[in-house]
Amino acid sequence: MFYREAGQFKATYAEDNQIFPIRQDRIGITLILLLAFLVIPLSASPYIFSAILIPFLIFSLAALGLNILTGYAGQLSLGTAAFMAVGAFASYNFMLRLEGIPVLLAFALSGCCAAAVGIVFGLPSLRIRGFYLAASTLATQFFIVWCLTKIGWFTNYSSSGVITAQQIVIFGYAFDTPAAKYLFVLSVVSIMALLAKNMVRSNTGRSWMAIRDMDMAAEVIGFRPMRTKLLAFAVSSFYCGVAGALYAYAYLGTVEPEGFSLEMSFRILFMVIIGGIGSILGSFLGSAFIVLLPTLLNVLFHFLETELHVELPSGISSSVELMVFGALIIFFLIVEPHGLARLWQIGKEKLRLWPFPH
Amino acid sequence: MKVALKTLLTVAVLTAGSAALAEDQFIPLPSYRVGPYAAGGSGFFGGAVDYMSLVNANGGINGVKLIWEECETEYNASRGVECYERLKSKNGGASMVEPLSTGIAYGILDRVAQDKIPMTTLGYGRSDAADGRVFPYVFPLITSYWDQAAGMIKYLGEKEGGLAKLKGKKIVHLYHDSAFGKEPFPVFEAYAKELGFELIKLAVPHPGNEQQSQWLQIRQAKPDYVILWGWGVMNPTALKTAQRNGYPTSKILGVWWSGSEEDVIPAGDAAKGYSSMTFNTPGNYPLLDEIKKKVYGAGKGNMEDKSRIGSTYHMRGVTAGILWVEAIRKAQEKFGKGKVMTGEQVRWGFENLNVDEAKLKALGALGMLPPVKTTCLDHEGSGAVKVQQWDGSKWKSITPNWVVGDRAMIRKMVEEGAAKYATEKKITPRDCSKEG
Amino acid sequence: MAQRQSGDVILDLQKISLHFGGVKALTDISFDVREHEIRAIIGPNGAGKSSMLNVINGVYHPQEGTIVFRGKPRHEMDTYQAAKAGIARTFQNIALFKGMSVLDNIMTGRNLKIRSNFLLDAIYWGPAQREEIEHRRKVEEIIDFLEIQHIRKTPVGRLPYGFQKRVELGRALAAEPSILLLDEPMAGMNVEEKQDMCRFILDVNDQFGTTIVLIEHDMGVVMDISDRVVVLDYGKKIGDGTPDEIRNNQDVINAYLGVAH
Amino acid sequence: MQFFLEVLLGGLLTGIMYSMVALGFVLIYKASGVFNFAQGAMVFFAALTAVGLHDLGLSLWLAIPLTMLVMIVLAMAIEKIVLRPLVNQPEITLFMVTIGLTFFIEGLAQAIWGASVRKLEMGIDDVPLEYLLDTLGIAISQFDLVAAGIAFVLVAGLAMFFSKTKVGRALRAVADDHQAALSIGIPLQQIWVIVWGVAGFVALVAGLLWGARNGVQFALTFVALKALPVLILGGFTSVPGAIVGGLIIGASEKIAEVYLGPYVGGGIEGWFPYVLALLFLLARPEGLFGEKIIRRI
Repeated sequence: MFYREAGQFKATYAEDNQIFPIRQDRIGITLILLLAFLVIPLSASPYIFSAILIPFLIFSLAALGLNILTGYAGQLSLGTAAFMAVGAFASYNFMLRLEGIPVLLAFALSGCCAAAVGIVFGLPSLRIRGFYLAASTLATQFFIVWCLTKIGWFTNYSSSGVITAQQIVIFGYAFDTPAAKYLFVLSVVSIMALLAKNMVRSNTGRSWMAIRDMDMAAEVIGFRPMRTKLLAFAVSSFYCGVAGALYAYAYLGTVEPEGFSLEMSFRILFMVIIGGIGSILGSFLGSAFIVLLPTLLNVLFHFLETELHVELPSGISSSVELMVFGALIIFFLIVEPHGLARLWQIGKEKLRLWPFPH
Repeated sequence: MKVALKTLLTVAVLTAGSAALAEDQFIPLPSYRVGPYAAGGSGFFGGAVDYMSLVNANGGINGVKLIWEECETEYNASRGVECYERLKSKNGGASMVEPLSTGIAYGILDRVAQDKIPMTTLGYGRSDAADGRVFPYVFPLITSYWDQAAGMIKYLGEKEGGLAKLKGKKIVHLYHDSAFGKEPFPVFEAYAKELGFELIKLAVPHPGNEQQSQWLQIRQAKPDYVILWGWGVMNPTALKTAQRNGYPTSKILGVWWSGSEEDVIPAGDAAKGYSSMTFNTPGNYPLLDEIKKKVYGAGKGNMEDKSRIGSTYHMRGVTAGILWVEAIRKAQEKFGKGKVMTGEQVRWGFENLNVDEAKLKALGALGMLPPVKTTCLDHEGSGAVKVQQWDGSKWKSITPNWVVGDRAMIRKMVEEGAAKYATEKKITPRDCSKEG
Repeated sequence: MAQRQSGDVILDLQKISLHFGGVKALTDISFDVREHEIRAIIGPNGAGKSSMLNVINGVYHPQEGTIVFRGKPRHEMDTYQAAKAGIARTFQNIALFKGMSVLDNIMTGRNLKIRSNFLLDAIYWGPAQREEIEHRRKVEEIIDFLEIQHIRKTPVGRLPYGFQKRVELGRALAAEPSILLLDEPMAGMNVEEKQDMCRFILDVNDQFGTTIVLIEHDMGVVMDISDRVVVLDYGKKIGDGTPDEIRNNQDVINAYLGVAH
Repeated sequence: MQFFLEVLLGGLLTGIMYSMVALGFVLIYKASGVFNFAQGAMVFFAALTAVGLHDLGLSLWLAIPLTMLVMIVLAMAIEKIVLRPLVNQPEITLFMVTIGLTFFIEGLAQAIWGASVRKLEMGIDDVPLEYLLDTLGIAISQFDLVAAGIAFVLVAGLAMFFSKTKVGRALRAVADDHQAALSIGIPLQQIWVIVWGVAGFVALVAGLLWGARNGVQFALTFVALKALPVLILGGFTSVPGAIVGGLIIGASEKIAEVYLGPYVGGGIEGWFPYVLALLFLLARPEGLFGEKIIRRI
């Protein structure tokens, strides 16, 4: 009834090529942005900012990065956390060693470092495919963490092998409260999501999807597989690198190389798959799902114990949480193998017709 | 996005759900009871909970009861931060926090200072955080890695009949290849130079379930001692691999993360005669009997497996509980007996802790842990360690007295490290002469 | 079909041999293609027809032989160079990009004409958008030409077979090729669909002057629309000439036409 | 030379331990095209169940068949609940579902048996063979030799199973061509249960051997990480590949750690096998035993 596009005519190709061609979607996204930029900063608690929203946004960005590589360009990677580590440690060193470098420039440069590393480790993708490539990207994961642990220069010879992020200061304003950090992260993530959306809806994105769907045909049409794949690795790693920098600077503050573990790479991969392969929106949905689910389960179990007095022996509840988490992943994949984004899309199509299904 | 917001609201509502009870002293427990390190997490937090239950059973701290809430972190930094943020303002506010995880401790290092909640890191984390001027809210109580490393060398020296006898000896540092394993490098290097022994550093990649190559190298080098700086599965694997390569277990000395029952039991006979560092003297104490009687007797015990009461991790948890409670008690002495203390007040308590032998005796824990006396300058408060040996069924102390390394040297390193951190973070250290 | 005006030789294949390990796919094959003509390659299954196309646009690299393209001899083609030089093609088993819409699929065909790079694409507003719209216009012309306006936003995976073949032709046409290689464009189609496809092929040939190299099993179609036919059997050439000549070639009749097909 | 020999032999014996884990991956991938990430969790679950039953007072000879039964039930449950609804889904979805399975199995194992570390005594001493030590000065563990023997029997048994039994031949048919297998009347579901059951058996054997070595604990799940480079090298579908790949990875990572490690700070075993496998694949994308891939269009 309310979600109708009837009567909305596109007079130009520009209008037809919009990100959100349907008016209701445009209104929706505007409302969400208003909510995110104006309402939430004024109303949410520090807990919501620093424990929920900031990690949600940062992981969304990382998932977006991986989605570019895996979802759009079809190259399965298990080394996402390593690229995040490169971003985090690179920005630390830029800030440390280049006196007075603007934070955003440092982040951009660290993204470029991650992109360079991504290109190097993307080279095997030219000859190796599928799970072989995925397993090979583990080389990235282990090698980079090893390097960051072994080479003292990266951590400024800190005896603990950790780096402590400097303050985020832009034009003299220090982003040090949870709300300020949230706004900073939100701005970076929104802009980068927009840029990603632009890339995937133009020729760059088409080149990635062509390689993903049918690499031989793409080559015959004139896409160069090497350039296309490496570009996907570079852009993806750039996104992951910036996400890693944000992870260190706006979220944890102090990070150790081991923090960027294989487990984290897997979490990000879940986000992409659960959210929706090849979907920008899916990266956000997946991140919300994976970041929030354990917390929700934890709160729920605590609620069961304290309010409903369901006595579980200590340790059992943690194990059951883990089981429920696994079961839910399985459940979602069975219900909708194409992820939450597809569920959302189906829901919209239903809404379009509602209440007259024919 | 909408889904996310809805879920957010649900979390917010559920979190705000439990009413804040300001008459209880709240301690959040970001614990881990599943995953690769579950054995340590369940033992340590179990011990702390048991001790707090005992304190409550005995009427609390001057009448103030302790309450706590656990939150599963799975030893994961991101989840730990969420737990900390969720719990920190519950029930009238957290009075302190102890994550028992290096990653989480780093993740909340800045936050605790901002939230004015003291954090204890018993036997792990940044060694240089012992400098209370730069890290006012962090308390690596009893001993840090550096003090422990110094204690190890001291012990090995004594075993040889004096530190000077270490000259020309060969010592292998077999370490978990991570920030944790590299932490003692500066101490060992300094000692190697000073005492003239040869230090061979061998890295074991995480998780350490395969060490044939390292032990072949050890077999080749024939060192006088092997220092095992391990974690989790790396420990039993090291002991087993030592045995299969014919290296005598008696020459292996472990860090305290390599010295729990969980580390040696899987290795079976291969662990017999192996010794490790600890900051508890293994054995039975009146306090543990009291816990068994009053807590487990009332069906409130936290350990599922009762045989683990008094085990290394459990005792370490009880030790943590003692220090937490004493810090709160100390704070009450200054800020008002029978009142609930704020995080800031508890911080003062931690900084002016004085758990001497008389106190420990009164608690029924004399000898279980070294006396701890902290100051504004020294957040560690002790630096004393013991060496224990596994006899095939239990740990036995093999050093009658507490072992203390070269504290002056360590202190110098602590101050250097802290000063470097202060410059990087642009922190002005406190002036301790003005603290009261 | 009336004799069309054919031009100079644009592509000349000389003594091409191709083998995979011990399996010989093509043996010593030579034939040429003239500008503006419709050149058919026929032969029984496994005769090496698709391999021939793959050699022409550089998917396979022959072990022996020379390919003279626009007067320039080379040992092998390279896919990118071939595409750049204006060789476009369709595939026997449809090779569309399944996850993309019809519109996007055809847009990919224009990729070599798009000058924008990923940075401009990321910013979008400005040069990238202008280019996008300009090429969209061209693509819409092709969509009109192929009469697939109503499905332009549909993911190709959901389309029926006949339409998929048509979209694939559209993608090849979007490159504005000088030579179009069609690998069984009418396989699996019903009579009506075949008629449509024939019409499109002839129109392309007429309107744009595109040279067409075509593999087809339907003899009626081949004889009707092609100017010259080359016949392969077991990787060898057994006939070459106008449809009439081929019809009367005894070797071809023996090897191929003699068999009911 | 003697030291080199020691390193090499130690590496080869370790490699066999890797192969045991890799084998489980290969069996499932070969027959169902599923890259089963949960294999590590299955190793953990199987070993923990066997030891848990043993600790309850059952003899090991009773606990092991009982565990096998549990693994078969698990295989049936996985087929019915997880795999059947996902037939014909892309490989990556199936892969992800096995990651969900990993969490579930890990949680299940710990919910039933608790998180404590357990010891497993198989009655084989893990000490160097004195004869070799005395005569050649080479330390080779007796346990490792027994493990290698068990691995050999296991592989031989599997080979027999695949070539001599009807079910085994059916499995091979499925591996070669799903359609063909269906057309000769082999129910796919049944095949999947069998193959997951066999993989469960392999997981049990691997779990017992690794558990006897390092203790039965959560870290058993990590041995899967050691199996992945073996798979890259040997191929996901080749049983001999898993064995030879394991030997190569085991030997080369030890040699690299001992001879190369000291120059770069050590601890390179974590990534070296992956890089090695990667370089090998770059040179030969079809892997050790794979056929040359001809890209067709």
